[in-house]
Amino acid sequence: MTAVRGERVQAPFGVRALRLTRREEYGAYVVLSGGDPDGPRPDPGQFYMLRSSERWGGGAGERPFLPRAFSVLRTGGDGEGLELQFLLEAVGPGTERLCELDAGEELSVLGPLGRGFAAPRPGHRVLLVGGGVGIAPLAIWQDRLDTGTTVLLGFRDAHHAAGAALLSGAVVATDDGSVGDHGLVTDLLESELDAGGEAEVYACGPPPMLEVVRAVCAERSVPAQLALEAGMACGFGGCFGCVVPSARGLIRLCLEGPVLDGAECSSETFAVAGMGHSG
Amino acid sequence: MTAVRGERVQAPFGVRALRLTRREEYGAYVVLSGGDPDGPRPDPGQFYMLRSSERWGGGAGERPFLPRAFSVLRTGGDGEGLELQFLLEAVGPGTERLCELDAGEELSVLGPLGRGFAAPRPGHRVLLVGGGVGIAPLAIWQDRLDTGTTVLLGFRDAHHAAGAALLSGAVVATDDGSVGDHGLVTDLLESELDAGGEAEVYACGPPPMLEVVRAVCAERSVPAQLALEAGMACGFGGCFGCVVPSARGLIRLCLEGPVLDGAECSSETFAVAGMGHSG
Amino acid sequence: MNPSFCGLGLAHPVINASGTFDAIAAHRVFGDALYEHFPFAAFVSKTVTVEPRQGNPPPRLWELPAGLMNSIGLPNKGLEGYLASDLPVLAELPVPLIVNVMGFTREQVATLVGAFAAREEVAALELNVSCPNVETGLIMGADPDEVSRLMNVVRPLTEKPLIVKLTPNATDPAAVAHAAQEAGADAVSLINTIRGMALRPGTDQPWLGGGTGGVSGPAVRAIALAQLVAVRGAVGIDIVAMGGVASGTDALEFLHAGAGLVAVGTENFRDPSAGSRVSAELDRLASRTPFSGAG
Amino acid sequence: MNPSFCGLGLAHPVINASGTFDAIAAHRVFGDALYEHFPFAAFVSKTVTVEPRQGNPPPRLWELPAGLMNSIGLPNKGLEGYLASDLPVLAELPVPLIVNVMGFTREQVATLVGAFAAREEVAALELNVSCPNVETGLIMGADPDEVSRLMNVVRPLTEKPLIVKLTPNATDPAAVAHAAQEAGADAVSLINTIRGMALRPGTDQPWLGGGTGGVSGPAVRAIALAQLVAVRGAVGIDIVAMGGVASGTDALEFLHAGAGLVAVGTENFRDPSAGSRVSAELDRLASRTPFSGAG
Ligand SMILES: Cc1cc2nc3c(=O)[nH]c(=O)nc-3n(C[C@H](O)[C@H](O)[C@H](O)COP(=O)(O)OP(=O)(O)OC[C@H]3O[C@@H](n4cnc5c(N)ncnc54)[C@H](O)[C@@H]3O)c2cc1C
Ligand SMILES: Cc1cc2nc3c(=O)[nH]c(=O)nc-3n(C[C@H](O)[C@H](O)[C@H](O)COP(=O)(O)OP(=O)(O)OC[C@H]3O[C@@H](n4cnc5c(N)ncnc54)[C@H](O)[C@@H]3O)c2cc1C
Ligand SMILES: Cc1cc2nc3c(=O)[nH]c(=O)nc-3n(C[C@H](O)[C@H](O)[C@H](O)COP(=O)(O)O)c2cc1C
Ligand SMILES: Cc1cc2nc3c(=O)[nH]c(=O)nc-3n(C[C@H](O)[C@H](O)[C@H](O)COP(=O)(O)O)c2cc1C
Ligand code: FES
Ligand code: FES
Repeated sequence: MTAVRGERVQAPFGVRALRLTRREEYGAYVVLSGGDPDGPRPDPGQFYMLRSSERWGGGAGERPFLPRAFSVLRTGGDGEGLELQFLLEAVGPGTERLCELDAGEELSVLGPLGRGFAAPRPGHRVLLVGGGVGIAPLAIWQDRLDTGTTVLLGFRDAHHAAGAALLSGAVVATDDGSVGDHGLVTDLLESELDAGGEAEVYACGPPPMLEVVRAVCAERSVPAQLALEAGMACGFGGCFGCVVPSARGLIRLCLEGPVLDGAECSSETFAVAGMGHSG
Repeated sequence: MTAVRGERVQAPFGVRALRLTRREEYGAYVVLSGGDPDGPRPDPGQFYMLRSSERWGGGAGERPFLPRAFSVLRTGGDGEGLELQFLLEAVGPGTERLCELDAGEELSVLGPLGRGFAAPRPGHRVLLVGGGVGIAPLAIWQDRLDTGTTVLLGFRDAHHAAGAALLSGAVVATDDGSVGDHGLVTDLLESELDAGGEAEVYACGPPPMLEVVRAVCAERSVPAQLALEAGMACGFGGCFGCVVPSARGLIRLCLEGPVLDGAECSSETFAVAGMGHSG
Repeated sequence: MNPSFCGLGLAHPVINASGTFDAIAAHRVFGDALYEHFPFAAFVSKTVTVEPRQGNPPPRLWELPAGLMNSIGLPNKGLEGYLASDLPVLAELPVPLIVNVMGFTREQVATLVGAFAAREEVAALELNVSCPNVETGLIMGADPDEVSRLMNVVRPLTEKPLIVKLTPNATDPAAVAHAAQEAGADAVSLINTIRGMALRPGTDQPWLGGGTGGVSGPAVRAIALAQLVAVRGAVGIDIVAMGGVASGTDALEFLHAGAGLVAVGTENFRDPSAGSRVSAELDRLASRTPFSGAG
Repeated sequence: MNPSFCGLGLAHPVINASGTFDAIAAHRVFGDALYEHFPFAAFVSKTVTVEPRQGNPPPRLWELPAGLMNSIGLPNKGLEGYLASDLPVLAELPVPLIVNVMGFTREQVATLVGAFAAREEVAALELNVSCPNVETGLIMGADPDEVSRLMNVVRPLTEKPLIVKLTPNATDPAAVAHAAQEAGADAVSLINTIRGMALRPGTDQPWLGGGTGGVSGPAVRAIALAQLVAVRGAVGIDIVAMGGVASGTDALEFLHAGAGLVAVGTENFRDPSAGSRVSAELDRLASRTPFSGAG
């Protein structure tokens, strides 16, 4: 719990193999776990570029080709060396290939990459706000924080809401009302903030959700750290492909993010961030 | 055993699925078997274009992409509909992918294609001469023939010679002498032919072997039917890619072959035939 | 979708790319099922030249990542052979016939166009101009002036639709397309294959018997789309788009970019009925997406 | 293999392609391990222009079969910014520095070449001519005369090796290479990315913020090889070959075809240490195959 903005855990240079030890399903999501004996312990909010060591390609549209970015969900296995866990949702050829892997198969990984969450201001209540697969970096953050957290998670439906089990004490909202509150997680957030007390918000999810989180927090002068997504080719600043608009101009999200301060974002940021689903 | 040159068993139009029921290893070779309920019974010497239904691609050099040609090794399963068997050796990205498939997985197949072996002249002794993975079409031919056969097979070494178990009564030669005769299968052939009697030769194997078979038979006026290979993109006459020189000029091997009469071949034929290993 | 391409009244917007489907050979292999489930709304025949050609020496094929490189070298029976043996058979296909022709001089192209102008079995002509004019040394299809001069010679010879097939190996295919339109072309088609090469592994010698080859398949689709959009911006006439189409999604992208027809080439090699699949997928997509046609 | 490329005395023949590796960013991410295991025999920096550029609006990336399409749009700090912030850092790299520059007029290119001519940290210059000359409207690198005129202006400004980076979007890259050689270029490099496009799925709007993009990766390797062989036939000067190199086998093919150096681009995105792997594989292959060098 020592992350300070501006610092980062550096990655070993070059891709390394990660042997999968477990594959678990949580409703619509898959959790892949594997040993990373030579890797450093990542900061919460950092990510890895992943691909399968075998048959990365030959899927829909003759893809995937480039590695894909995934937040670290959780670390473990202090005894026998570092274990990394990732949370995946199959949305295209890359995630489909990764989701079909099983224990014993091998990933090629690069990371940890990017800059993760910064520690909360002392005395602030910590709110973790996640949407869909965006809950991933919140789990490791909850694990590492030595303060209590309020966890608000939004999902499409019950099948996806199964992912809520990955955090403890989560309050859930679903779009279809099948589990928890019928509505948006950002409505839950507004209520929580309006209940009073100094709070700090950590959020990850689809761009429209993050935009509401940003605006809601900005209105109330609540500090927010937002973990964004953008299409990435490399993850280490090499391609200049992952830029998003920020107060500092177009910045490479893989290098300056994926966690950005709400204050340096605007609605414009979220109009282009994301994997392109909604842009 | 009714094959007549010039006719062919026609293929259903379009690629169909073939669910694998078995995967067996014979030394260096893999035999894949699967049910083809909607396909016709192929002629010995005909071939199929195969690919995996999933993940055909993403191997070495970002290949394979096109389907690959394989002789039918043997048919079976009259009770519950047609079963097809193929014999494979992993030599590149396509065969590697196919060799890693297991029972339960699916092939996409087109066939039967090409023209197979013609019946032996009455009263002629039938010699089946195979080299390496080229033994495949000889097995189904031995199964279908109602005459006895003399089977001469050549292999690199003991690991490959395990394939000899796929035919009955095979006399084996290996390059390294580890199994059977130390030498070339074509030496065995010369001895057999010189032992006398009217013979008809059916051969399949690497181009240099086939060229010797052709020459040896031509010298002795022994009729020979040779099953050739060439790089193929389509297998049904669409691409004009698989041509080999013959007495009729450049002919599409997938359409006019893969079985050619020795008499229409020359050393030139075998200088370009094959998958390019030796060209 | 009821494509009005060049007034041919085609049943759907998917045809084959020249040289990637031999309907006569396929009939031998697949029998009458081919005619009953003919995958294309029109059939484009392989390039016909005035004289017979053997084509290039093998090897003629080299597989690429998501693509194919070929140096087939336009083997064909020549004009006379085509008229005598192929045309009568192709005339029996259940769809209109488009004949693709190529000449090494303008006179040769004129001979070919003149000969087919007289044949009512032929619905339209496609001019393959991806070869050098042996008189000027210029690739006909890479130079707008060459194309104008060619069209000036052949346009008067026929009222049948003339489709000029552009080469992608040019700095500015849109300028060539514009020249074709101005000189009276009814349509342009693109892309032909992109020049490529491979060496025999471990050597400095070319793999392909023809030295260089032409790249096709999904690997070239994004390049084809860029050229299609550039050409669409330069001409008002119909466009046949091709280059790596393997699915209805791919075909729809080309239609969205302004093509009137889409041709399937290399994908036929992976499945001879690919054309039917592509047009069925297109139908399904079109019923989902509002699509107003193009061209 | 001891490449004598332009007299730079490089340790091995593998460098990076411009714009595909940011050594300064990579040092932040990987720390000193980057310098200890630096993957390239020389470092080529991303294109520098006279004025600072933001680059194109996102999205800037589109994945292709075995390839990538980008519309990055040459973001950079401009000449002054580069000299002030980047050059001092890059000068500390364990390998020689090649600076890639681009101008929209000949004068701009001259400004850039002149500025770097004076800097001993810079071992060589690569001229990115894949952009239109705003004065003539012609893509500089697609026209032999444009390249001659450009070289006539900049050649006198420096004795450092000048490498002209050819565009593949030209009818005849070999003619452009020849013009570059005749006007005093020390080397040419090829290929830059091939023009491509993708539409936002289900729409008729471009996906990329820049409209069109450039295709790179294994999908273009066969096309690169054909252009390399054509260029090798037209010039005697050194060649840096690139386009889809992902392995020692790929690199060896380019060397066999006459390249003096090979650059790794897109493959860096799949693994930042790809350059080291390629050069190690090349070593192993070269010790197996008799190879006499080239160029
Ligand atoms: C820092 C970061 C952390 C992430 N963490 C997680 C995580 O923990 N768990 C998780 O599941 N996901 C995570 N993601 C998202 C994940 O990286 C994407 O879902 C994944 O890259 C999608 O790849 P794909 O091949 O499955 O889908 P793609 O096909 O790449 O589709 C993704 C979207 O891209 C667009 N697209 C379609 N075709 C193409 C094309 N040819 N080229 C480019 N774009 C195209 C479409 O809009 C599509 O909806 C994270 C992303 C980032 C940047
Ligand atoms: C009619 C027929 C019947 C056959 N029957 C059988 C059979 O029963 N069993 C069997 O195992 N095999 C059989 N084959 C051979 C089989 O089709 C080939 O082994 C297979 O196509 C190889 O594919 P690959 O991807 O594994 O290897 P490839 O990489 O395609 O390699 C094969 C050879 O092609 C060359 N090559 C390398 N790269 C390329 C490239 N990019 N493009 C093109 N060529 C390249 C090389 O010389 C290489 O050695 C048959 C072939 C034919 C034509
Ligand atoms: C094996 C092969 C043969 C071809 N022959 C011809 C031809 O004879 N005439 C022609 O105009 N185009 C020919 N082409 C080009 C195709 O018609 C088409 O323009 C190109 O392949 C791009 O489409 P695709 O990517 O769908 O294959 C040929 C292409 C291939 C792959
Ligand atoms: C993301 C990206 C950015 C690039 N930026 C530049 C650039 O700034 N200047 C340049 O001359 N070439 C640039 N290129 C082209 C590469 O240097 C190279 O010519 C091309 O990518 C082909 O090589 P590859 O297939 O190995 O990537 C860029 C390529 C990519 C993929
Ligand atoms: S993903 Fe390449 S610079 Fe960020
Ligand atoms: S493999 Fe295509 S014509 Fe024979």
